[in-house]
Amino acid sequence: MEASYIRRTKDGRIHIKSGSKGDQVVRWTLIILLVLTVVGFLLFNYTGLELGSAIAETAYNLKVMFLEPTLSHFDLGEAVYQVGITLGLAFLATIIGAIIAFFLSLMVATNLAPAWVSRIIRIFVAVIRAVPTVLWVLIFAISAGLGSEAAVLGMLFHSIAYLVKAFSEGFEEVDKGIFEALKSSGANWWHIVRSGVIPTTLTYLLSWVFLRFEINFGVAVAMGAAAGAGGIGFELFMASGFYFDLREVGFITYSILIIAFLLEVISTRLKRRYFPATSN
Amino acid sequence: MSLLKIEGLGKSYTADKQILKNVNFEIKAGEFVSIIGPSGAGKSTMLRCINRMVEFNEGKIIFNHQDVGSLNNKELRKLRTNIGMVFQHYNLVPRLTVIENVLHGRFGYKTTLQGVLGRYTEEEKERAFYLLEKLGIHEHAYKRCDQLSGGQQQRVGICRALIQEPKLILCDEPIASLDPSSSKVIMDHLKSISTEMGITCLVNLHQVEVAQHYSDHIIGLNKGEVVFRGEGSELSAEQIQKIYETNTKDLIIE
Amino acid sequence: MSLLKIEGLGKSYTADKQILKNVNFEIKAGEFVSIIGPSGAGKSTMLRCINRMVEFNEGKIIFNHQDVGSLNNKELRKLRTNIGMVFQHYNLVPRLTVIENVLHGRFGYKTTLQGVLGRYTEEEKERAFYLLEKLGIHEHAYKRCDQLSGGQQQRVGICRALIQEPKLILCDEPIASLDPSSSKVIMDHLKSISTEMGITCLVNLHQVEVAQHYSDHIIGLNKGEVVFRGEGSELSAEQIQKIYETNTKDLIIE
Amino acid sequence: MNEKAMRKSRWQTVIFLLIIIVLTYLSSAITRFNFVEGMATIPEAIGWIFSNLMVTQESMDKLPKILEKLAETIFMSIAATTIAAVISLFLGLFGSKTTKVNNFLSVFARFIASVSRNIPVVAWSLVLLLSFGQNSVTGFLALFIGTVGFLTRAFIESIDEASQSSVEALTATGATYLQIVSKAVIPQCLPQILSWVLFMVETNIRNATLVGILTGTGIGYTFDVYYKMLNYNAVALVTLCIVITVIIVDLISNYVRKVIL
Amino acid sequence: GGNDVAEVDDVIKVVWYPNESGQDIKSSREEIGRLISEATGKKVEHQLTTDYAIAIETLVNNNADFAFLGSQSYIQAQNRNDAIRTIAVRSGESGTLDDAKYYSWLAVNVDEQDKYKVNGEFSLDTIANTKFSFVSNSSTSGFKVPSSSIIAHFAQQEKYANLTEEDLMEGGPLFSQVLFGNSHQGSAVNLLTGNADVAAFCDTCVEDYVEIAEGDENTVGAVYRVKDGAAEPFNAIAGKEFTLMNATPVLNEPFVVNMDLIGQEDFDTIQNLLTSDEFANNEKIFSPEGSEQAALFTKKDKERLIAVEDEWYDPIRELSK
Ligand SMILES: Nc1ncnc2c1ncn2[C@@H]1O[C@H](COP(=O)(O)OP(=O)(O)OP(=O)(O)O)[C@@H](O)[C@H]1O
Ligand SMILES: Nc1ncnc2c1ncn2[C@@H]1O[C@H](COP(=O)(O)OP(=O)(O)OP(=O)(O)O)[C@@H](O)[C@H]1O
Ligand SMILES: [Mg+2]
Ligand SMILES: [Mg+2]
Repeated sequence: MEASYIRRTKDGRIHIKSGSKGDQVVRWTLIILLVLTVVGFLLFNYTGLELGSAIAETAYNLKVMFLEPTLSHFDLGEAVYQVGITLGLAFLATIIGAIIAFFLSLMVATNLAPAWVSRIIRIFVAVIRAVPTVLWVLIFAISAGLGSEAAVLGMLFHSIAYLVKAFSEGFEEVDKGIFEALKSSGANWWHIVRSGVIPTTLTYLLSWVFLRFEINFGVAVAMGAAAGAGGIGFELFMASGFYFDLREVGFITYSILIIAFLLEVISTRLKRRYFPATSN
Repeated sequence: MSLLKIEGLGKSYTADKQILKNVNFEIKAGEFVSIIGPSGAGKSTMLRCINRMVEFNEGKIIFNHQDVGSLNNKELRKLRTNIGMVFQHYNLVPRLTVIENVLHGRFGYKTTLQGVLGRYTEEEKERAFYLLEKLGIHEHAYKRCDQLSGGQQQRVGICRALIQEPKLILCDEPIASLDPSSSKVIMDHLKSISTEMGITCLVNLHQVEVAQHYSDHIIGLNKGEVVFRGEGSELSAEQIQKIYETNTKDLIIE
Repeated sequence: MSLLKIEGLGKSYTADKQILKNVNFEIKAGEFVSIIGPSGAGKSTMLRCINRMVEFNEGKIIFNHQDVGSLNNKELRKLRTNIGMVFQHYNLVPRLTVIENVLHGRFGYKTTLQGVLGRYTEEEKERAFYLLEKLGIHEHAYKRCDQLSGGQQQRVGICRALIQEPKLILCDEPIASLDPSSSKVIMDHLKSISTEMGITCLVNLHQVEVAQHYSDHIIGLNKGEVVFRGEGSELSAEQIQKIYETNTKDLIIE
Repeated sequence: MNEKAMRKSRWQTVIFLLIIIVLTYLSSAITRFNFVEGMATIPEAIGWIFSNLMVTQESMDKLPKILEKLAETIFMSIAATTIAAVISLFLGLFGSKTTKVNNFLSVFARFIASVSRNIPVVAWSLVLLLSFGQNSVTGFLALFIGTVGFLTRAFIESIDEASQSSVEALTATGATYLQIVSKAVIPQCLPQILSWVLFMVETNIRNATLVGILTGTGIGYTFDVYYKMLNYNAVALVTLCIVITVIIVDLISNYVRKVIL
Repeated sequence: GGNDVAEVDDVIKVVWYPNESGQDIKSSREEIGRLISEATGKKVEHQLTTDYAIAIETLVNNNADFAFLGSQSYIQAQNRNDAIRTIAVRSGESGTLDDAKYYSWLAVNVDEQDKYKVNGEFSLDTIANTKFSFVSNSSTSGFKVPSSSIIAHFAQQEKYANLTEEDLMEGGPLFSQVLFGNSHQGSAVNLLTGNADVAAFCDTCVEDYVEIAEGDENTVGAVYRVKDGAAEPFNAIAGKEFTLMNATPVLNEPFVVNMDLIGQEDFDTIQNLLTSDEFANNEKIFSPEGSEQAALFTKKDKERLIAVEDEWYDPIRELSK
């Protein structure tokens, strides 16, 4: 007698997968990604590519960069100063972005704002995020002139968009009960934000801000240079594009790497020390 | 003198389902009243209509001579200040200290700016400590709330309601998440609030015996309708069955 | 005939603390043996030494005439195939179906490639369904494990151990996360495994009464030493006190 | 905590705020940033956008060419992400505490992740351009390297999170390493992994603009060409295409994430 | 576009192109700034950028007063804002406008030169379907000049009658692949490493790295060799040789100002300054030949700055039509 709960294929073999929608979607996503990858490789434009020599040359270039770093067009003090500028740009974009994103995300979180306001800002933010940072920088370089204002404002938009998404998700996870309790004691919206929302999400918000700072440092390398605000990216651009000085590129890369490592280490340390419960 | 009067109250969240139907009752100042009923009967909804955390559709609620339904925003905040609320899951802000959570009860008396800056007067702080001491948790005053046990958290919740200096306290299953001994502590405190401080208590409960033991009056709710109204001793097995639509035997298991 | 023989077993994770000290006991084929003892006594470590999930430092473990300590990698896999394991938190792969989780028990019999491709024979699948039916959860066979209740998940865990066709099943607190009624179901199943299928069971337990009720023998562990070895009925209040280093009265509360 | 401790924590907050303010001041000083001036130009910037960044009929003629380049970019991003994901999966397995093979590989995996993520994509693009020249492969590689770094870190976290418990259970059944990885670890992390991959596809399409500008490939190159010709109408059209693509990819990945998580 | 409120203020903002943004000529930039500041009594701020478009837009949108631009960029800027005017231009060795020019080259590798000859003469016809390297599409001598001569040449052939500048920016109808070196050096390296078959770049931009090996400078058929010990990026290809298949004279780059911001009075002051003898003899700006000190310009003979009218650039304007 065949028990009805066993599912079999046509040729009588027993299924072991549930075949749920989730499984199907996973499978199809994987298949589509693979197919597109293969198609991509077939369609690529390979003109001028000589893989063998290119790899050898890259290896040689990397060797020169990383094993013989030197400074020839500026000195160490200047390098530190330029790194400082890049850090400063990243910091300003992050901190201003975080403040603006905080207020915007109060208007985006569905438990704090009316649905229509939330939706409008969400769309707005999605569009802002999709516009390349270079274009933002260009726009502000044109209207504000060359300098740190253009760089910071250009980077600001993506920082805001990124943080609004992260912050509002954090806000939405705040326990409904807290809202209810505060409301029922006669608190108004600002009271609830101040005493309910901020304390429960602060560490979460801060850890996202740290992360964004790390990202912004990378962005500031490229954007500081384009916007005429200087920074280590300017030196990198000059070294590689104008002097073709790979050794200097190597030195600059090292200095960027060191800062990036430091930021990573500091932020994990801080998180572990002050915000042990950030894993929500 | 009735503090709270409910007349023909009706509420539905969606068009197809009426949660509360023509509810009528009155509560006198200083009374301890329990609402019992099966899950989904509308107990929580009932409570939340009283301080308009939920807007009701029909009928009238008169609290302290005020028509609750007709209040504007500002009056509503004032009303909520007069009505404390205690929750099953305490609903404290977990990362803040006990004392801060208690002081949240004062928001109704503050302007936005005072609240946002966290300005509390010394009297308010003294009062908070007094209440914490009264409920026996003053030594935890500077602990973060998430470091307390359930029973302790609930006492913080009660302090937060009391510091509002309310005329009425609404409790939505205050002991459902607690073990038996903590439950007793909490119920005793609530009872003493009504007897000693003269504050009216309206409490949703699941346990019939607890309701019978503590209440001056019991209201039995079933499918949004009041099916019983009387003293605990008047509650017969049949009536329990009417409220819960099930056998008394099956019920008392717990 | 002893299936498992432990001689002078010693284990320490760190140099400064000896977790197991000179443990000696023997288990006969088909026996149901419980290990009881306070938290941190080394019960879990004990169990994990037997199938070398944890490497022990001293002594000897003889399982089925094999010296467990001296096995190479391949023989170790074979050994583990012969020993099923059931965990407190079931340790299922949550996103996979029940039947897949059960079939994971066959990996010991497969080459790496067969396992990675998920090639199971029809007999194995039939057997899996047979076991699921025996434990009364066949109707959930195609559900994802995380959709089951704790008791149901534990039964899947037992099926996974059984499909290994083991000689011995090690259970690390199999009922510690379950409610009383599910616990009973699980313990009854484990008992019937040993009586009906003749598979030896070695079970870590927290509840003394449960151990007494189900076991042929009980081993009492304290601070890594065996302080009791005998039948459940032989376990006196003093001996319990010796094992748990605390008053029987305080203990039975639960 | 007593009252003293509470004061201390209040002090910590004050000090934290002070540090932020000092850092902000230092940053403004070193970069000569003027907040008020900067903010004051925003309206003008918006005005500029509306008077210059408009898609005109003339620029629409360039649409077929733009779409062709856009397709190249999309394929480039997907290919870079997929290949990177495969490599990162191995690095992730080596790097995770739960599934590490040995300490050397674990350190190695984390090192690779850190270096390839922290060297800015600008630097990679420039180096690769020098030897690979101006073609899709250069763009692909520049995206690929950054993606490996990011995904490895994300995968390590996902695999660490996937409960150790099922790994333990399968070890106890006598399963081999590969069996455990393929049947316990991967099924559990797959939704997380997939969600990261989709996120990365979207990010890469966005990054492809910058990488394209630097390496002269894909839509970024088209953007750069029009941009350098000061043909802002065409720039607007390119941007619009990128925006629409990113939003569509975002919607798709949101849907997939919702279904599988 | 542009600022609504363009007015003369007491700061003169100078924007420098990427080519002149290097650390090595910092002293030249500062010196020019210092002199302008002294002459006008206004503060001078320098702005450096790595982006050509941003540099032009800054000037066009009244965010910079003064710039040193390529002639093509100057025309582009002036098309967008009439207030952009030339103020001075560097003369040739003669000290006059007559030789105020440099050369845009089309170069091929010496070993392969025969491929580009028809009947022993270099012919542009042969560059169809080759890999071509430009400098960047905003470069005058590295893109604008060569592309217009190429288009003019091929326009006579039916197949390429509709060739546009844009077509030359990507591999397409004419070239099998188009590369951009992003600098003149880069374009030259593209050629010498074999990444490109034909490359466009300018004479002065690579003069530090190459020496004449055969023939007369700036004439078709002249062969140049990379100097031994040439600095990067030529270090790995020392000794390689290329030959010119085309050399077109290009007008020197102008200093330009935004009249809306600078006002006639300062314009005159600055023009007097720039064209003065002291300026031409300032070694921080014109470094004497053979000097170690790098500067914006090198002085071989009588080079100086000369006032110039906008019309002087009409030949380049013609190219843009
Ligand atoms: N916000 C809401 N929107 C729609 N329906 C709701 C909402 N809140 C509650 N309900 C419905 O109203 C009914 C009564 O809910 P209520 O929470 O008042 O019952 P209760 O008596 O408190 O039950 P319990 O004992 O489970 O807390 C339920 O059927 C519930 O599904
Ligand atoms: N991997 C490990 N590394 C170091 N110490 C460990 C490790 N696992 C367990 N221990 C220590 O070994 C001792 C015994 O642990 P074990 O888990 O065996 O006790 P147990 O009797 O199972 O306790 P419980 O009832 O809490 O499960 C404990 O002190 C524990 O801290
Ligand atoms: Mg309720
Ligand atoms: Mg244990």
